[in-house]
Formats: sequence, structure tokens, C-alpha cells
Amino acid sequence: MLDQKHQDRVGNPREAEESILDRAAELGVLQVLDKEGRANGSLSEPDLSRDELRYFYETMFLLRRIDERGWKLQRSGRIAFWIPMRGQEAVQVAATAAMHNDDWIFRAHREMAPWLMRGASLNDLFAQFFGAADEPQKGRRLPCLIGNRSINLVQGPTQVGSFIPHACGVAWAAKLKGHDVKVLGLFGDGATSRSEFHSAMNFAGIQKPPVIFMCVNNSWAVSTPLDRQTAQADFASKGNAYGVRNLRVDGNDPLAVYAVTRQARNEVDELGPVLIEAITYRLGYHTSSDNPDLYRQETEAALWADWDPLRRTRLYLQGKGWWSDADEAALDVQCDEDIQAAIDDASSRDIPSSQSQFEDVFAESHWLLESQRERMLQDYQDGAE
Amino acid sequence: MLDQKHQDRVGNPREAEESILDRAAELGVLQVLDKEGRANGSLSEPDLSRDELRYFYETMFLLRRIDERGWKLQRSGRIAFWIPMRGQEAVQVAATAAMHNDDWIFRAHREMAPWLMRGASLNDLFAQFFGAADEPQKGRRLPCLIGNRSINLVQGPTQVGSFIPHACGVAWAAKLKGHDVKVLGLFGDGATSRSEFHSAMNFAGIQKPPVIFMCVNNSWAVSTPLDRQTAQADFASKGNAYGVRNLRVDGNDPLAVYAVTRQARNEVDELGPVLIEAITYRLGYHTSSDNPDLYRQETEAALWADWDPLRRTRLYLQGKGWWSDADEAALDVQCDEDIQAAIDDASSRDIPSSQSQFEDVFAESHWLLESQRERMLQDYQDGAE
Amino acid sequence: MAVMNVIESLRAAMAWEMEHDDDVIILGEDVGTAGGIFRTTEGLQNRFGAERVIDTPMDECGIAAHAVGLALYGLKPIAEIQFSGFIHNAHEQIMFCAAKYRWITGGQYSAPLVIRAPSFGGIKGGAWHSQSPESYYIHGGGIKIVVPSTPQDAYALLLAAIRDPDPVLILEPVPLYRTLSGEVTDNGEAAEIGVAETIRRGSDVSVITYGPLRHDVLAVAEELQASSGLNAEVIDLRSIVPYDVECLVESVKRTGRAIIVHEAPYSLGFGAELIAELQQRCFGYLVAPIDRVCPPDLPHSYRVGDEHYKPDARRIRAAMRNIMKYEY
Amino acid sequence: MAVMNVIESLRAAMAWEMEHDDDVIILGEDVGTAGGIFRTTEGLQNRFGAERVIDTPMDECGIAAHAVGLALYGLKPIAEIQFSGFIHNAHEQIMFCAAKYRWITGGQYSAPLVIRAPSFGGIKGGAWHSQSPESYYIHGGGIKIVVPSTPQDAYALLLAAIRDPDPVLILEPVPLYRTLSGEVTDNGEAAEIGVAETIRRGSDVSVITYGPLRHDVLAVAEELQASSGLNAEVIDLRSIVPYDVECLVESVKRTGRAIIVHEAPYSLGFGAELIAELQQRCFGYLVAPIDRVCPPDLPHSYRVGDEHYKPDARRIRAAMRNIMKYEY
Ligand SMILES: Cc1ncc(C[n+]2csc(CCOP(=O)(O)OP(=O)(O)O)c2C)c(N)n1
Ligand SMILES: Cc1ncc(C[n+]2csc(CCOP(=O)(O)OP(=O)(O)O)c2C)c(N)n1
Ligand SMILES: [Mg+2]
Ligand SMILES: [Mg+2]
Repeated sequence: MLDQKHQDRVGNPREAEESILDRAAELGVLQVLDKEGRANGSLSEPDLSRDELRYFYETMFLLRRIDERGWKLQRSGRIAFWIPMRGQEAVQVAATAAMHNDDWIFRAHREMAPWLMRGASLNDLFAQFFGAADEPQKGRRLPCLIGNRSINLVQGPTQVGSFIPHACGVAWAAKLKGHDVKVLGLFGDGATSRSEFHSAMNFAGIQKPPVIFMCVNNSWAVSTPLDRQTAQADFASKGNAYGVRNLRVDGNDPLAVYAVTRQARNEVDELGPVLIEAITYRLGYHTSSDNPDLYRQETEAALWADWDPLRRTRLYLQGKGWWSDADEAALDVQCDEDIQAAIDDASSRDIPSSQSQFEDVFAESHWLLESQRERMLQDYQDGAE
Repeated sequence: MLDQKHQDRVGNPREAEESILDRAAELGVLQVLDKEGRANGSLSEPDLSRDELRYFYETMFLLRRIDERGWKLQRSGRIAFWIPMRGQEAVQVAATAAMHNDDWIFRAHREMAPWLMRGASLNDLFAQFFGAADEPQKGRRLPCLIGNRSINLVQGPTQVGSFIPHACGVAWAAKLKGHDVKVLGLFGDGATSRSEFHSAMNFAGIQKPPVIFMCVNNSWAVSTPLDRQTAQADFASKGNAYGVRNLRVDGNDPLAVYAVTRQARNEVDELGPVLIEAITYRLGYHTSSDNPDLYRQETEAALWADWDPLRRTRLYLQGKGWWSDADEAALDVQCDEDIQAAIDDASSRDIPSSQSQFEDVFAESHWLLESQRERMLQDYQDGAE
Repeated sequence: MAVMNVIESLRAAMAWEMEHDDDVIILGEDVGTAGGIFRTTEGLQNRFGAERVIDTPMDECGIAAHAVGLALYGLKPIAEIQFSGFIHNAHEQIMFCAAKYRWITGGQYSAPLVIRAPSFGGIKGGAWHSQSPESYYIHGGGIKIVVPSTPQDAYALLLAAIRDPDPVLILEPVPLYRTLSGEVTDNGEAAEIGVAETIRRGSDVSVITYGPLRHDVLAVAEELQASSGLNAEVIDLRSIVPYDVECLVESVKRTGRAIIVHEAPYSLGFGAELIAELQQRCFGYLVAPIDRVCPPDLPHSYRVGDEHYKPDARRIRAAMRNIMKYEY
Repeated sequence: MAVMNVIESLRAAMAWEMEHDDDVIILGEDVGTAGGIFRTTEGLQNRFGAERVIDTPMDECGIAAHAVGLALYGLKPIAEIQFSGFIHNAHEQIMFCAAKYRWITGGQYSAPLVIRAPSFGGIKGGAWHSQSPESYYIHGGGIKIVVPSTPQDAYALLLAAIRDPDPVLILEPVPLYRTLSGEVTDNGEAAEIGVAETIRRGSDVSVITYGPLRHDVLAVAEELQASSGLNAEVIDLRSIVPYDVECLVESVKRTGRAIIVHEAPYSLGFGAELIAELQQRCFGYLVAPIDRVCPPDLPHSYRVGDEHYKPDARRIRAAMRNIMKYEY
């Protein structure tokens, strides 16, 4: 696989591991769908209509197309950075669907489904990638770090996991205020190693705020495999250390994710927070700066290909007679058109002025920031070549 | 218990809780001794001689006397601070005995047994309380924060729990260097909430260094009871979240603590680190600054009185015919004498000069520190009244 | 008007605001049942309930982080850090979460929590119970810092902190908690953050300080006036982010001399920032370099004690005398 | 002598020392199999084994904390923080554990770890991937800080850091990692920590900097010499704890003017400390206030970009021109 030169340069990528999902039943990983998209799993089909399920699939499909185009935008130098989400579409679509629109979602870095499913526009999403001045975060954050208050989608600080207690705190506040607002906090397997995971679980166990913690286990944290992240075989049962209910679900099975998340939301007031481990796989690079060949075998992705959430969902819909080749072709065209239009729009928007960075440090600026701003402008004049 | 005025001022101390040890068998808390000091527990008696067991008891007794005298020194204003250890003598004596002298011990803040049992002198211990210039830490740390490299006893930084990964790292280093050195890290129930507990457990599970984590569960962290510290009923099983073996032991039963710690030490190379939860009770104040009446019922201590480790150990020894009233009386006198001599010695030693604080910031001082030191001396002259 | 010590005035401010604003809650280690290790929150849990006065696990990172979440949703959490020496594990949460939420979200969200941090030396506390951590919270921006040193300031600045739309760190004067009493108007009126107080008018040198040293500096100034006629101006900053630059510049231009006195160690203590700014804004007016009096770059030693660590009268006196004699 | 870029020179230094000292080990996120996200440790795990080049969980607090333990026992751990923007959760462990062990134990123990922190802007990194965190590690004492900006300095200062008996934080110049190459003598010779380099002699103004800006400042100095005859002295500090005060004082006394240029934000950036010290030591010599050129008190914005955040040529030029014109 690796030539000798390569072997000297880097460590030895370990043997490709088969998908944990092949042992789902044995490991207690909840499923509705089997590999071939048949409703054969431990969970029964949730109450979702034909239209809802088609919408799931269409959104997953759109996410994949966005990912592909975003990657190309990065590779062609039009945007500086990209964070792939390929392979992780099901968990985010189904979890978003299971929450109410008033519920807050804290995303990690690979979830765009809430943006699409809560009515924010595709054009504005691409505007974020291009750092447009009028996107909600004013072009301040790296491409793909999307947040939008109008749809209760929070992009926390960039330290992985640092926002897990924020999700918990928001839920706690909503509970104290007597609002029917729940919180979904999404984070990766790697994030469980951070201090804030520990803090959030511990406080959640005691205070019982209406928060659903969803650990999206995609097998890797950059180059770090699961068994270098923790010696405990699963992430869900870490909840036991804190008295937090927990379960494992097939994250590539949107029906299963929907079922368990919906139930968790329904029961969270009564039974308290839940830690859901959703098992999926990062089919793409960690980010556009990554090179997975250095640490994992290409064959590993192939072992997960059959578990691809798009494939399984399509098979399921087709089995029901709810999806045709014509639907697929039409969707394909539609996605391309919409994305192209979004790129055209987004890339032509204004970018933020240098002065805009001085906004929002505090609610009101103060003399020191103002003097720094004025000095910068003055220097631009005095320092002209 | 509390008069009305008191009730307005403070929160409501909760009902006194019976000792967890009353349900030891049911909760899987390992014991050799029952309440009355009979070897009736789930563990069989470890291989300890009459002399060794007498030494255990004598050390526990001495610890209690030190604690009583230290408290008085504080109350009479001769030292500024005291951290009681009353009730927690057994666990520290037995755990120290179970380790080898080359093994490192990281103490929290209530463990003086290693100092006594590893051959450091009582006089030097009291010198620490008085902040003598010649005590190992040069009088820099608060009374009772004792550390002594000559006996491999480390007093880490004062942030509770911050040193747990240091213990783990030391063990890891010893392993990498191929030394037969193990590490015992002692910390409280409260410390398990800190980030560093999480970090240490997680790294330990993966790297398997020869470290024994001992969580001394004394029912309280200042005023915080166990169920406000964690929703999980026990501390030992937190180890499961990290793949770290764990068990609960009666911390007021020196034979049980010795047995499990000894076994843990013997097996640690082969089976990896262990998290031992030793259940005891803080009979005294949190520190000399504390007032437990504000948050716990006086009756609670009474519920633990029968589980007092000194009482049980004495009963055990008497049952064996290894301890007499005459022994007790002689020990009493001896302790008083030794302690008085230590106080007389320690309180007459030099205290550190103001200049000594400039030592040890770095291995070698640098110009900036030197200029600060010179400036201070100059100011003392120039600023004389 | 009532006479209160600092603890009582802080408590009165919290009680006032909790009475008038249901969104205000308190969380921290031992703040509930026990009323805090200094008894600052004594009685508040009984009065406002355990849902609003919350005993947390011993986890400063978690306390700050959950306060961030509570604040994001619109509550006004007052998080107590038991001693400012234990704040450090919350540094990321305070400086790179709370202080940055408004900016990173383009102004969409903010996390206006209050962190109460008992600070400063003077109680033989050793390296952790005598800290002045302000420098770690000034650099980078996004959080305000206030430092009251009288009962009235404690009351009014804590109220201001709670009502501020941004995160605020309040460094409380542990050594004055019960030793200093004064009249406090318990009427819910907040102070303005960012305003210094000139506590002594003078013409020879501007001595700028904050925290408990306010009182020491004032005492030395009075003494030197009496003994040698040296007429010092003494300014208590009260807020350090933002600080009252106009007050300082006006004073220093008038006196031509400035000394900064604080309890945080020397290198990159807040004095460094003040000097950097003042030497620029007052350059032509200065007849001597700006001096600073502060502890050396090392921790507080239990036995060597406060006298040889925090600036004492001798060191303040020396700096004042010497700056008057300065010649180049 | 070999031509290396900065990444290669850092790697060569680690390889040299691991070859010669079995106690040196490396730990961090992705440093092993993948060779680090910048490939700085590429090949080292294969060469020295997975026991000495260790992939850790994603936990900066834990990485620093375990490095402390490893160092206490006598190993020389080199801990990589993936980006210095992620160092903050290790602040307590670095500043109040590693940096204090020697002092709090009365000199009995010490924790001489090395923290490698890829730092500085210039890669469109946004608020977390463009940080200069030095200020948080200067105040309080106990840890040294070095900042190499050439391949040779990277090599020799990293070696010095590893061999130093105290903890050392090395801020590595991300934007130069692969863009700057130069001759490196790979002979195991370490630099001396605490020594600045005067990279351009001049008589009009002393421009003091560190980090990647060294190159920008030098370029502006050359340009201004050519265009207007302004003859600037340029000093690269290379070490900031301790820094080379003699070199600075000598220079500033000679030129009478000083400008500090750095990438960390303004308030309590290291510039503040340098100014505070230099205005005192060079008071009579200064013909203008000491100026600082640095980013404002806010984070790095992805789209506004590096040009309007880190000091660019315009801002450095303006400061140099204006200080020459200063009148009061
Ligand atoms: C505190 C912190 N450390 C390191 C990084 C760099 N980093 C970004 S994503 C990532 C891995 C995250 O792994 P995981 O939580 O499993 O999420 P995934 O990327 O697999 O979706 C790392 C190390 C970071 N952003 N924050
Ligand atoms: C990080 C930190 N927070 C708070 C404190 C103040 N403090 C000292 S001991 C203690 C309680 C510790 O509880 P536990 O770990 O159970 O040990 P115990 O005191 O019961 O022996 C607290 C809160 C501290 N020293 N460090
Ligand atoms: Mg992952
Ligand atoms: Mg306890």
C-alpha cells in the first residue's frame, strides 16, 4: 500500500478496521435499517411519512452535493478551507428533524443540516463559506463554521468540545425559565477527551437540564483512532460515570437516529439528559488541510461504503416505492442548479470591511478600541508607500 | 438544631445520612473488618504481622494526636492554618504501607502518614507547620501542605486534583525508564469533578502506567455532599468510563485498604492502573477556616463514630491479644512527649528570610529577578520611616 | 444608608438584584447551603431558593462554562470562584468562550456572566490564596474587570457588573471583607464601569492603584504630606477594563510624575500597560520615568509573608520619595 | 550545513536530541502516525518508536499535565499543542503547575517540559489558528519563552529548550514553516536562551520585534533606508522570557527612539512590558515616546484577514516615519 519511502516518512497506518456497524446487534447499537435499507433492526420504524422521509433523503443528498462543491471551491482556491461531512449526513438530518425549531442546536464542525432544514437559505450558507459581510457571523469564522441565531443554531468557540457545557447551560436556563426549549449538542468522539465533556456530563447528571448530548463517533479525530482516544470501548457508556442515561445508535440510519432522538426529546423533562453515541464514519478528509493516507488505509472507507447512509436510505425509500430513478435524476439536477446559483450569489457579495472587525468586542465600544481603530486608519495613510 | 436566626442566615443542612459503611456488603464495598473490628468481611486478612499491625495502629494514633495538637496550635494563633485529618487515618496508613518506599506518593491535603512511615522526622513535620526555613519546602506552603523529596512524597499545586495526571505521568515515566517504581495518587471525592481527574483517567486507561489512584471519599468537599458532586452513586465506577479497573473499599478498615492496595501494586504492571475508592468520613472541620454547623448536622459524625478507624483497629488488635490498655496508655504518653518536643524544636527554628523567596523560580536566577530583588532591598532602605 | 462591611455590601447588591430581576442566579462551590466560604452569599439560598443559588461540583472549568451557557440563553449568572487562585482552569472558558461569544457570532449571541473572584493578599494565604489574576483577563479583550475596595464601591460595582451586557470579572478584596466597613446606600444604584476615583488631590506625583492597596497608598500619601510636605495625588482605578484614561492623563500631565502600585507580579502586571499608555500620552510632561511598585515575578510565600510580597508602606514610600528626587 | 525549512530544522533538532538523549520523548495530538498536522514530527515515530513519540487523546489539559508528570520523574517531554489557539485549557497546568513546581517544592522538584506551540497569523486562520499567546505565559514567572524565526534559530532554540532545566514554551512561526529556508548546522549546538539578535544596525530608531514579523520589519527598514535615508536598527528578541535587556537598552540609548512590533493584541501585549522597562532604563535618552505596533484588542477575523490584523508594512512604516517626526 505504502511504498518504502512513504513508510520511512510517516508512522504505519494501522490495518483497516471493519465497520462497527457490522456488529451492531451484538454491540447493542440500535438500528431500524439493516445494511440493505430494510427495516430489520432492533427498533421499529418511527412515525415518519413518505414526504418526511423523502425530505430526509433529499436533504442528505443536498448535503453531499454541498460537500463536493465546497471541496472543489477549496481546491480551486476560491475559499480557504473546507471541512468535509461526507458519510455523516444521516445523523445530522435525523437529529435535526427530531428536535423542534425552537430548540437550540450546538453544532460541532460537520453539521449543516440544521441550516438547511430550519429554513435558512442555501445562498446564505455559501455566503458563509465566502465570508460575506452580510452572513450572520460577518465573515469572521473559517468556512464551514456556521452559526445562525435566527434558526437557533450556535457555532461555539473553535476549541473542540468547549461548547458542550454551553449546550447544557442553555438547556438549564430554559428549564429555569419554564420554557419548552430543549437543546441538542453535537460533538465528536475526540471531544469526549476534553475537560468540558467531563464538566458538562457531571453538571447534567446533577441538574437534569433538557439537553441531548450527541456524540458523533466517526472513528477518527484527525489521525487519532478510537482506541487512542479512550480505552473504553464505547462512548455512550461514559454517561454512566455521571448518572447520565445513554445509548448507542447506528448514525448512518436516519430512522434509528430519528427514533431515539425524538424519544429522548420527549422524555428529557421527565427522565433527564441523554448521551447518544451515533456511530458513523468520516468518509472524507479531516479538513482540506489533511492527508488521511498518512494514517489510515484507503481500504477502510470501502468497508464502510455499504453502510453509506445515502445508499441505505435510498434503498429503504425504493423498497417502499417512494423513490424512483427519475426522482434521483431530478434531485441531482436541482441540487446542482441551486448550488450554482448560491455560489454565484454568495461569491459576488461584499466582504466585510477592515473596520467591521472592531464591532462586537463589547456591546458598546470603548475609548481604547476606538483609539486603536483610529490609529490603524491613520497609519494606513501615514504608511502609504 | 438550628435556631430560627441561624436558619435565615444559612441554607438548611440536610438530614444526617447514615454511614455508607453500614451497607458495605450490599454496595460491594470490600472489608476485612466489621464494625466491631472482627475479621468478618468479604476479604480475608492480609499477610501482616503483629508488629506491623501494631505499627499501623500506633501511627494512626499518632496522626490523631498530631491533628489534635495542630488544631490547637492554630486556634491559639501559633500557626495560621490547619487541615484536619481526623477519621481518615486508616486509609493513609494502610495505603502507605502497601507501597514500597521507592514508590512515589502524591498526597492531597489530609495525608501525613507517608511522612511518618517513611522515616522523615516528627520535628521536621512540625517545622513545616511553623514554616521553618529549613523544612524541605522552605516554609513556602500553607501549614499541612507537606512535601518531601527524600521520601518520595510530593505535594502538588494547591488546585485540588491538578496533580492527578502528574501522578500518572510519573508512573508512565518510570515505566518508560524500566524502573520498578509505582505511584500512589491520593485525592478526594471533590477532586473527581476536576478536569484533571478526567485527563488522568483517560490517559491512564490508554497508557497503562503503574499508578494507583486512590479516591478518598470522605462524604464531603467543604460543604458539598456527594450527590451535589456527582449523580453517579459511587466514585470507583467512574473508572469504567476510561477502561480503568476499579473497586470500593472500606477506608476505615486498614486491613482491607492494605490488602487491596498491595494487590493493586503487585498487579499494576500486568493489569494496569486501578481506581480505588476508599470510603471514610471527615470527622473534623474542612479546615481551620470552616464551620461545618452551617451545612451538616452534628449528629452525622455520631453515625460514623462506630466506624472510627482507630476504634475498629484497636478492637481488632485487642481481639488478637496484641494490644493492651497499658500499651494504649504508654502510646498516649509517648505521643504527647514526642509532639511536645517537636513543637519546641520546630517553633524555635529560623523562619525563611525575605530574600529566600527569590530562590527556585528558575534553576538559575536571571537579570530581571535580580533587579527586582535589589530594588526591593533598596526600597526597604529608602522607604524607612 | 447603612453601615456595612464589604461582605455585607456584596451580599446586599446580589440580594437587591435577585429581588428585582428573576434572571439573576448564583452558582459556585459552597455558595448555597454554606453561604460561601466567606459567607458572602449567606442566606441567599434560603431566600431565593436552591434553583437560583446553586451549589456546584468542584470544577471551575465547569462553573464558568455552564455560566456561559446560562448567560447565552438570557440569564444573568453570578459565578463565584472560591479564590481567584483557582480560576485558572476556567481561563479558556472565560477568555476564549465568554469573552469572545459576541464577537465570534457576529454580535448574535453574548454571554454576560459575572465572575466573582476573591483576590489579593494579606491573609497569610500563600501562593494560591493571595492572587491578583487580572493580567490573564486583560489581554485579548471581551471581558470587563472591576476592582472595588470600599463597601460602597463593592455594592455599586457588583450591581453594575450584573447589569452589564458583557461578561465582567469582579476582583473582590479578601483582606478587606470584614475589616472595612462604611456607609452604603442600598438603593439599587449601580456605579459606572470605567470611572476612576481620585481619592486624594495632589500636585507632586500621581500614584495610581487599585484593590486593597488603595488604603495603603492613601495612608502613605497622608503620612508623607505630614512628614515631608510631599503632596501626592492618589487615584483608585476601580475599573481596569476599561480604565479611566482621561482621569489618569489629566493627573499625570499635571503632576509630571506617576507611580503604579499593584499586587500582581511585576512582568506584564497591569502597571506595564498603564505605563506604556501614559508614557505615550504624557511624554512631554513627564519629569521622571513612570515607576511601578509591585511584587516580584514569583508566588506569594506563606512564611515570608505578605509584608515582603505585596507592596508595603516602605516600598510605596521609597518610590514616592525617589521619584521626587529623580534626575537624569 | 544543510538547507532546511523551519519544519525540517525543528524536526532535525528533535531527532538529534532523541538520538543523543533517551529521556527525550514527544507527545501530542496526531504527532505519531501522522507526524503532526504540520508534519513536524514526521518519521520520528518510525525512527524512535511509539513509546517515545506518543499520540495522545484530544485533551490539551491532559497533554500538559502528563508532560508535567513525565518531567517530574526526569524525562524531557516535548509536548505539542496543535495550534497555540488551543493551549488555553492547559493554562493552569502550564502556569500554575509546570512553572511553579520548582518554587513550591522549595527546589526539590521541577518540571522541565517543552511546549511546542505553532503560533502567529498569516495563514487566513481566523481567531484560533492565528494566535500569539505569549502574554498569558509571561506574567507570574517560572517558564521561559523562546520565539525562533529562522531555520537556524528554530533548530538551536528548540535544542536549548529541550536541554533547559526549566519549562520552556516555544512559539513556532506557522507562516514561515515551509516558506522560509536557510542553512542550518545540524551539529547539536544549542543557542543561548535570553540573547537577542540585532539583525540590522541603525542609528535613528530601534525597532524591536520577534516572531515572523522579524522579516517584515527588516524589509520595511531596508526600504525606508533606500527611500528616505531613515536608518533603523532592527532587533529580533528571540527569547522573551528572559529577554535581552542589555541589548535593548544599549540600542535605545543610542537611537533615542523605540518601536515595539508584535502580533499579539495591544493591551498587555509584551510590548507593554518592554515599554515599561525601557522608559525607565532609558528615560533621559528618549526623544519620543516608545511606540507599539500590534493588532487591536480583538480576535483575528477570517475574512477581514491578516492584512488588517497583524502589523503590515503600512503600519510599521507609519510608526517609523512618525516617530522620526515626533515633537512635543
Ligand atoms: C481544543 C482543540 N484542540 C485541537 C483542535 C484541532 N482539531 C480540530 S477538529 C479535531 C478533531 C476532532 O475530533 P472529533 O471530536 O472526533 O470530531 P471529528 O473531527 O471527527 O468530526 C482537532 C484535533 C481544536 N479545534 N480544538
Ligand atoms: C481548584 C480548587 N478549587 C477549590 C479549592 C478550595 N478547596 C480546597 S479543598 C476543597 C474541597 C476538596 O474536596 P475533596 O476533594 O473531597 O477533598 P477533602 O477536602 O474532602 O479531603 C476545596 C473546594 C481548591 N483548593 N482548588
Ligand atoms: Mg471523530
Ligand atoms: Mg471529600
